[in-house]
Amino acid sequence: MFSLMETDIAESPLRAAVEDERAGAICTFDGRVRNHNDGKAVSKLSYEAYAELAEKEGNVVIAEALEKFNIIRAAAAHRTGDLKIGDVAVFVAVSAAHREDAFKACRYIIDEIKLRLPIWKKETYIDGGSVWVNCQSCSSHAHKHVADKGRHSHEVARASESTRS
Amino acid sequence: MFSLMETDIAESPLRAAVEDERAGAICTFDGRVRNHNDGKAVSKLSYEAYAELAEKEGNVVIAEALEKFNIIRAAAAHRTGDLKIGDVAVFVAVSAAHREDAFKACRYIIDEIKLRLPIWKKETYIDGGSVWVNCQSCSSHAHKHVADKGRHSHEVARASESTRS
Amino acid sequence: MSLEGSKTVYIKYFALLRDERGLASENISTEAATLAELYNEIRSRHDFSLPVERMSVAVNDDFAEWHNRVNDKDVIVFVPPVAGG
Amino acid sequence: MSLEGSKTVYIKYFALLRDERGLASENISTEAATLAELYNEIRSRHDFSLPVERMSVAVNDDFAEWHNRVNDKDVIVFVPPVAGG
Repeated sequence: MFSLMETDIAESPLRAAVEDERAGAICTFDGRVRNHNDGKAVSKLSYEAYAELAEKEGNVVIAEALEKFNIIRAAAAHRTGDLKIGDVAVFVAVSAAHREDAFKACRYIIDEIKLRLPIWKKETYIDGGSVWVNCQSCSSHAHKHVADKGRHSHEVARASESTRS
Repeated sequence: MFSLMETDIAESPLRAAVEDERAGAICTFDGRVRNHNDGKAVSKLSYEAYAELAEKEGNVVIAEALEKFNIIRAAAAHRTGDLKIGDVAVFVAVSAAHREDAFKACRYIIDEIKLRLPIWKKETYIDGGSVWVNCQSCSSHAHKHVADKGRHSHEVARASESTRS
Repeated sequence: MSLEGSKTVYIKYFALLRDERGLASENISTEAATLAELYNEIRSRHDFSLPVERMSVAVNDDFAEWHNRVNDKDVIVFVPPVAGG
Repeated sequence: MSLEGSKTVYIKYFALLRDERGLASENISTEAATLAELYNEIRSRHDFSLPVERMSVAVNDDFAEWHNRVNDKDVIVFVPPVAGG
């Protein structure tokens, strides 16, 4: 089950959702807001989602993981709205009989969530600028969006390694 | 930090121990008692450790992970004593700036813990037998240990895939 | 170039595109045949920064292909590069 | 075969070996030169099932090598195949 959450992601119900008597292994991942990105101090971060499609695609990713790997249950959630440093942005939990499958499926789900779900991250930096971070395929560019003399100008900033968590 | 625990492993303090403002990714693993192993219904399970060496070696494994991977913090714990189905036998938590490192280090720590720490598992089955499960290198054999006519006999049983979690 | 009649579609904007358009959604009358034509039409009108090659597109809450036809009453979302997680 | 004098070592048994020995620990006098010789001596005396090749060994709470010498007052643990996790 995949869900979008407007408030703090509580990990324990998601973890509980994957528990099973047959499960010998549970792997979890959480992506959190860091205090730095690309070397810049982050003061604020918010996620916006195209909710209908993000939830649908999130459930497709989980169904794919259940199909591809020998796992028992999987659950994931993604935050929307304003987050502060240390907040959980995304959480994934997978149970399996054996650890190999649990690790691989957990990794698959977080990778596909980041790659495919229509969710966008806006970072605001202590030095004032703000950016919609664009990490499609993790090789693209972030477009820095700055109000400038009454019209929009777009300054291209490298979305380097550091936009990945 | 690695510790042996004689009572329930509480995950939240271990997870909290790896939190850090620089951490964008936390990966956790827990190994739990399954209701079946190698196709046999497990009624009871206990872990015995050579405590002094297990704790020392557990901390060596964590130090190695901190050395090999670009991670921030790592913590792990292993149960000893009697466990029941669903109980957490081992828990690992790792934080890193990026998820690749968090996953790899978490996997490294659980693999090395299972391979190197002097900890032994005794499974008792619903059908009555009990076994010290031997999974060294995951290719060895389990020696079934049965009290038999006043002396010990040793019946070799395959410790197959299913002894891994 | 389209020889289609006029259609009315509902467009929802997210993230960078919402900022650039200054709106979260709007109804548009268009004669564009394909989703790609429609995006380029709106892009040139509002000076969107992202070329179609960097975008994805969804119709009626499912991902679609840029060469798909535009149908009357479609709900269309142009999807800028995503950055979840 | 050893030409050593007699040493007294303290042996702790775990898991299968503790079951087979019926003891958790004991003091042993031995003339064995190496840890491997010592294990084989005790193995044949008590009919342990595991050959030295399947075991590891620790001395004074550190892993050791089978060819290491046995020293008086060593605390020795023969480590059966492990199965943590």
